[in-house]
Amino acid sequence: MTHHLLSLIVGAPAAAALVLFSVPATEKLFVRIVALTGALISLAGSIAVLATYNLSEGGFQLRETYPLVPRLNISLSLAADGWSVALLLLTGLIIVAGVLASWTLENRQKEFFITLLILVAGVFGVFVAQDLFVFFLFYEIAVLPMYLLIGIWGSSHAITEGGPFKYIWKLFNIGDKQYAAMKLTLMLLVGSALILVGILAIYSNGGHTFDLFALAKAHYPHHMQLFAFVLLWVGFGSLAGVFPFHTWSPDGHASAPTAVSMLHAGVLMKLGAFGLIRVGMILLPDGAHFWAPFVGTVAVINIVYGALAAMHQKDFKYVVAYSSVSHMGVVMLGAATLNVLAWNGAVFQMVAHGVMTGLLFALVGHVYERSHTRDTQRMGGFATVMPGVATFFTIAVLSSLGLPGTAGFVAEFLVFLGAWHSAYSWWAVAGVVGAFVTAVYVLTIARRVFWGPPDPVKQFHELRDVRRTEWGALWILGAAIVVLGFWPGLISSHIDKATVANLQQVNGAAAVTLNDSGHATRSTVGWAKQSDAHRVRPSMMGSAPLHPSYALTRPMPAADRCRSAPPIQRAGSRAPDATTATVVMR
Amino acid sequence: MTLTTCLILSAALFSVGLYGLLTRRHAVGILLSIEVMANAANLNFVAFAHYGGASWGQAFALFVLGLTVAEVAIGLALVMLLFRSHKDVLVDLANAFKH
Amino acid sequence: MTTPMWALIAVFAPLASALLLAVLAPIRRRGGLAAAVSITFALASLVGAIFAVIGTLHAGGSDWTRSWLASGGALPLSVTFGVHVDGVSAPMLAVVALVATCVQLFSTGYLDDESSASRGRYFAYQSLFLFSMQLLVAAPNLLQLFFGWEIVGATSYLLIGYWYKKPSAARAAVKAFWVTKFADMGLLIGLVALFGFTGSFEWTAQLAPAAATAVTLLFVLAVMGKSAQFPLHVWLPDAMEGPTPVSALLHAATMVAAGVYLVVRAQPLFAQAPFTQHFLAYLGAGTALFAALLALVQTDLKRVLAYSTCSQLGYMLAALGAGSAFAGFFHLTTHAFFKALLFLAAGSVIHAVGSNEMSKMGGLWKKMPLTMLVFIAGAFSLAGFPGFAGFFSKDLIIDSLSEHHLWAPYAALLLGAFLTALYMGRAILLTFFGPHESHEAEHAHEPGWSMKLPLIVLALLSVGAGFFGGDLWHLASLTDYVHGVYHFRFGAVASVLALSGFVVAWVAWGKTREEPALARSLAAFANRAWVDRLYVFGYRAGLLLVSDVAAWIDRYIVDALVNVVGSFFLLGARRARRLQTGNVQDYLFAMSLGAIALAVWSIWR
Amino acid sequence: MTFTATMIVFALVGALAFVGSIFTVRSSKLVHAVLWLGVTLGMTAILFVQLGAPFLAGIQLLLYVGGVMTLMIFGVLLTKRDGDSELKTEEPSRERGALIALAVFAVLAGTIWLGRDALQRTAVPSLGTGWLGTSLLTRHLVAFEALSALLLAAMIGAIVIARRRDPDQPSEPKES
Repeated sequence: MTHHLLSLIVGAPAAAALVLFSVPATEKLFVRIVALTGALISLAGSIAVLATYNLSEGGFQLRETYPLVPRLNISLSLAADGWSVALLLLTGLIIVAGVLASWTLENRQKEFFITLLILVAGVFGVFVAQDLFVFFLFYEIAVLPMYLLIGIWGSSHAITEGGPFKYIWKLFNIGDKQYAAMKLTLMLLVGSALILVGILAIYSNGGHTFDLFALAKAHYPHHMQLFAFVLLWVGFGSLAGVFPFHTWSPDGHASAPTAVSMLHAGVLMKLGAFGLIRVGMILLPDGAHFWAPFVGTVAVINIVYGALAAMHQKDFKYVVAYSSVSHMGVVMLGAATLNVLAWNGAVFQMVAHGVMTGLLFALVGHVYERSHTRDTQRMGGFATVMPGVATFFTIAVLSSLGLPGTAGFVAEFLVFLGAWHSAYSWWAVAGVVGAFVTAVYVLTIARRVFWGPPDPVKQFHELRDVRRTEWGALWILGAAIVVLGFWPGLISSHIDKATVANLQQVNGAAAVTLNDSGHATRSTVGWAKQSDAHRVRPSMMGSAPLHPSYALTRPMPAADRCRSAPPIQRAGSRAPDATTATVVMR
Repeated sequence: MTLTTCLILSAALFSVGLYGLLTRRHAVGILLSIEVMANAANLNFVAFAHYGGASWGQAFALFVLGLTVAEVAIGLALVMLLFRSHKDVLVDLANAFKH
Repeated sequence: MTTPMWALIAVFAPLASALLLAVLAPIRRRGGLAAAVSITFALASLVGAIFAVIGTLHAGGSDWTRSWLASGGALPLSVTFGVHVDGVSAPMLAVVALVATCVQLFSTGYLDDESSASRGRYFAYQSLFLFSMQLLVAAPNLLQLFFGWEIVGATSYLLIGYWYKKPSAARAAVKAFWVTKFADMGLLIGLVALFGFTGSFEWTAQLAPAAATAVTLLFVLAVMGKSAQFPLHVWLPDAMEGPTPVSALLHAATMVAAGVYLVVRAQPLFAQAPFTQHFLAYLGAGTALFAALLALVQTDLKRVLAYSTCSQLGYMLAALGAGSAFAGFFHLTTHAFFKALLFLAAGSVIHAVGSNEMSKMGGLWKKMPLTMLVFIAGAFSLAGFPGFAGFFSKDLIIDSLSEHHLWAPYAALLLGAFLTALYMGRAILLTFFGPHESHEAEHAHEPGWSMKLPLIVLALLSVGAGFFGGDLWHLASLTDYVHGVYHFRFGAVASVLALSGFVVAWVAWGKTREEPALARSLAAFANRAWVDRLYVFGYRAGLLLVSDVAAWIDRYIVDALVNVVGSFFLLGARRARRLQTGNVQDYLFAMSLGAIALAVWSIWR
Repeated sequence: MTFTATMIVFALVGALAFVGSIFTVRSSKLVHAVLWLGVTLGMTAILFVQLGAPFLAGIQLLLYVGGVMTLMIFGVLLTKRDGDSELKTEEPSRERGALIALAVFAVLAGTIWLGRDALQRTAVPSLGTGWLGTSLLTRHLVAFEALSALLLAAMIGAIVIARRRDPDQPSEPKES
């Protein structure tokens, strides 16, 4: 059974979709049960992967290979490493919760589930694909159904702007579901086109194979890497919501139906970040190093700017949508930092944000469904009528502002720790400020909608709390947030295993030398080199050298935290010729 | 009578058929033009079979004949349909794609 | 059972209760049952803590840690969680558990008007709070401390907003979270920097002087937020919107003291940063004086106590700034008892009168003699009346400042001691003496036993805890930063000042309830509003404006680019559409042209 | 270069075929055009005989001249409109058609001219009708069967398409 575990995970939703084709739409309960079964099989498979993955061995496991187009060296090759384990689990959780959350959907439920399940099969596929071509294929399968899902089942009741800009909103139909669906699809497809070019560049320079393992071993010309990395950054970045290619995201998420928002913000945006790391950074280390300062800075912009933009929103769904933009910035910041901690944090944030934003969208969708408005200024005191929703919203909000004890904290903290170790320590500070801004707006929105006196109009006094299956969705996601917050080791050791291996790939490929004073310098050109050579930290902060970064191949003194061990004394361990300034390593 | 002359003749027939295809307004006229073109192609097959030793040429010509017949059957049926809906068979009436 | 095991019970028993109440709705919805569960587990925590203290006395400090988060590679990270039991954490665990148990017991009476479902919610929050506070106290490293630190902040948010239907309560909850979260940025960045410099989260880490100063100053920012020091004290008075037992537990006795506890805990780090210590001394003394002045002019009984809390936390921090960790810690424990007592007594009064305003009280001594007695005991302790608990600890603080020749803070604290007595005297007189000022005050009566019992327990401790200073010293000296011997000197100056404070209060408010002119002008000047307004201005003109600009840019510049590109293609397509005539022969024409071109290209290329 | 009888026949027949095709595409009356097509097809049949494919020539005459032409005439007659009252459409441009046709011819002829050396071949003796029949049922069996399926499908399709709609059923909305 374990030999086909991954194809089971990928295949179950697709098979369920196939079964649904032949089920009459009038058999509503049966349709739902089939969809739920498909989702549950995937979730169970994901949990089985978590359980069977051999942590001490690491690397890619559960490998399956079926030749697809032998003449082009394309094969359907699946395998899972630590990252896949975590992300499969995330996707499993979200799809089950998503099916439960759309249990009572009225409009063409069968077709909805079919599209949703096909989409999710694509998502699962991306996370385990070991063949670049198949990777891209799954990627497209995951992206394309969005058009239908938003265009058919979406909602067009955005709170539009008044005043002088009303005209612009009307002109472009902003807030309309067709507009949102079209914008999302077009922007993502343009991104896909760029990715395709990047992938072809990799294919033709990497020995005409699509096998990721072989491609990782290949050596790519420096300038090709710089060029292709930009393509991949823009392409995958569009899906990851990177500024300034994020504008599809608020509109799309706001217009999408509940389950789709959950899945899209929760999982699909991660495909972008995951793709950028797995294809962009691991295959093109030179490009990654060269552009890292730029990518990281843009990510910081994402964090702060997304949070600020979210603060302004009056539309409930837009608030959550912009918060996704902000949180994906954390992922991208972690990715750009290119060290173990930050990458761990980035992947952890993918999971944490996925669960959290899934929960948020489920709740927002529920509130919208019941109250028929998205205008937060008309809401108030919903905690009285829907205490369950209010409670879970508070949990999600606390995770969103990075409260310890929730998954969000572990992720953000790891990213900040890693970012401090980069050449750009201010990234960490800016990230923390972004987290504070998040705290400001999420608490405002929680107070405006849920707490405070019940609305005076008495319009919302008849609203109902969540019921039956919807509880399932909330509990799954809420529990995941808290469990991962208190017990990050559940997946963090898996993530770490993969991160260390992958990072070795990235940093091993770029030449690293140790100079006389024991500090690493990198012999890459461009920004990276400049930053290494010239970015010098004034002695004010640390005449004690920094904690060695990943770039140092020298083994680190084991920072074993057992209490009997003496504290690490760094002040005395300085290299004799180190000046008062410390070269900051990236 | 050489292969070249056969081919030239065939090319001429083909071009004439093409001309008809582009200028006829009547649907049946278009079908006729197509027949001319198919016929030209057949001539090529047979000529090559005769000179080039492409022994399958005649078999192929036979298939083309069969195809043409099928095409005429379908084409005429379509013409009837067109006539029934438009009371005329000018092909530029059938431009529903434009709208 | 080893000492760490007892400490683990102290930490995790409340978690069990919180989980039970959170997950099992039937228990939670039955308010009385929820209270019973919560109090039982709080008692378990207390028992665990007491055994941990005993164990520490006998066998010294010990640890129990497990790996919590680890990552490998070239940047090793290894975070542990667990308990670190020593002379500071063990007594603190006991104090927290004791006060929490008292407060929870008190709450059962105080909240008997509430619906049982919402009482269940209350006790779930209380259990969660106790867990996180104990987690903070028992933390073996700064990261776990931060962990608990933030969760207590969140539970504080939940508990302040307990009566969320009151708009003021909902707003106060958010405000408290914002201010403390703003301050916590300091702790977070400090931790990140600490890890950057040392690769660990130990408070025993050795840093270069500049780095130590930077990191500790960042910590101080967080302390200012959590312990409500000027200018981040603004949230604490508003936090009084929560139920009074909450104020007693979180906003007086335990949570706000977490800032002080952090400094005590991280004493090895702070000792490396003299500048930070000086700053702390001046900050603490300044806040002590400033808040005491504000307490003097409040009309709301709880706000008097709230500002008094700010002031007393200032005392503790001043002591820590002077380098006397024990003085601060000692005052922390005694303060926990008497301030919880004062709040609970105030809660009993408020419960009876139905209002926080002292102008609605008066003459309650006849109706509520026990409450009056315990309130006076707490007030005397707070003012440092000789023999009461606060007297010992406060004297130690004032002494420590003079020892280190910090004369300006010293003077401020002496003046503060006088003011403390003054405002507490005022509060006692206005509340319990004079004529009844309202109908409710006339018909007030003593509360039931569930509320009386905690009052009595805490009153006994407020009176007597000072005599155990030597024992606490003995415990605390098990850590590596409390040195020397405990010597008690009778602080004559402070005692005289405290006594004169009460005398002046008697003179000023003994006969009349009118405010003296001086107090009125002070009130006009020092009304807290101006600091608040500054923050509101910063929020509106700073953050909100920037956010509006960001959203505007996003919609009308970044997004507009997308729309313009889209429109360009749309309009272009509208033109290109004319090529599609719908006429088959036109398409054929184009096809033929293409075929010819292809043929020509393939032949003559 | 000597003019043999074969060459003369070829020239005559070829010229007739060409003329026939011209009239097929140009004659204004469709019935005439059909008849001219018959001439072209018949002449091609003669060429087939000359090129050693008598069987094909027979088929050509039977199938085309016999079957297809009849069909065509039916088509023309059945779709005869009630006078050319509504000429609401434009006449396709003759010049455009001629241009394209000439261009195509130029390309084809040019190609043939360029490859004339390779085309210098002598005739090979015909393999005979028997061989053709054998190969149809052996080597080209799949294609042969496919063709028969195609013919069947075309027949059914033609019937379905041209079938008169049931008068009860509302005809699909005629929209432009």
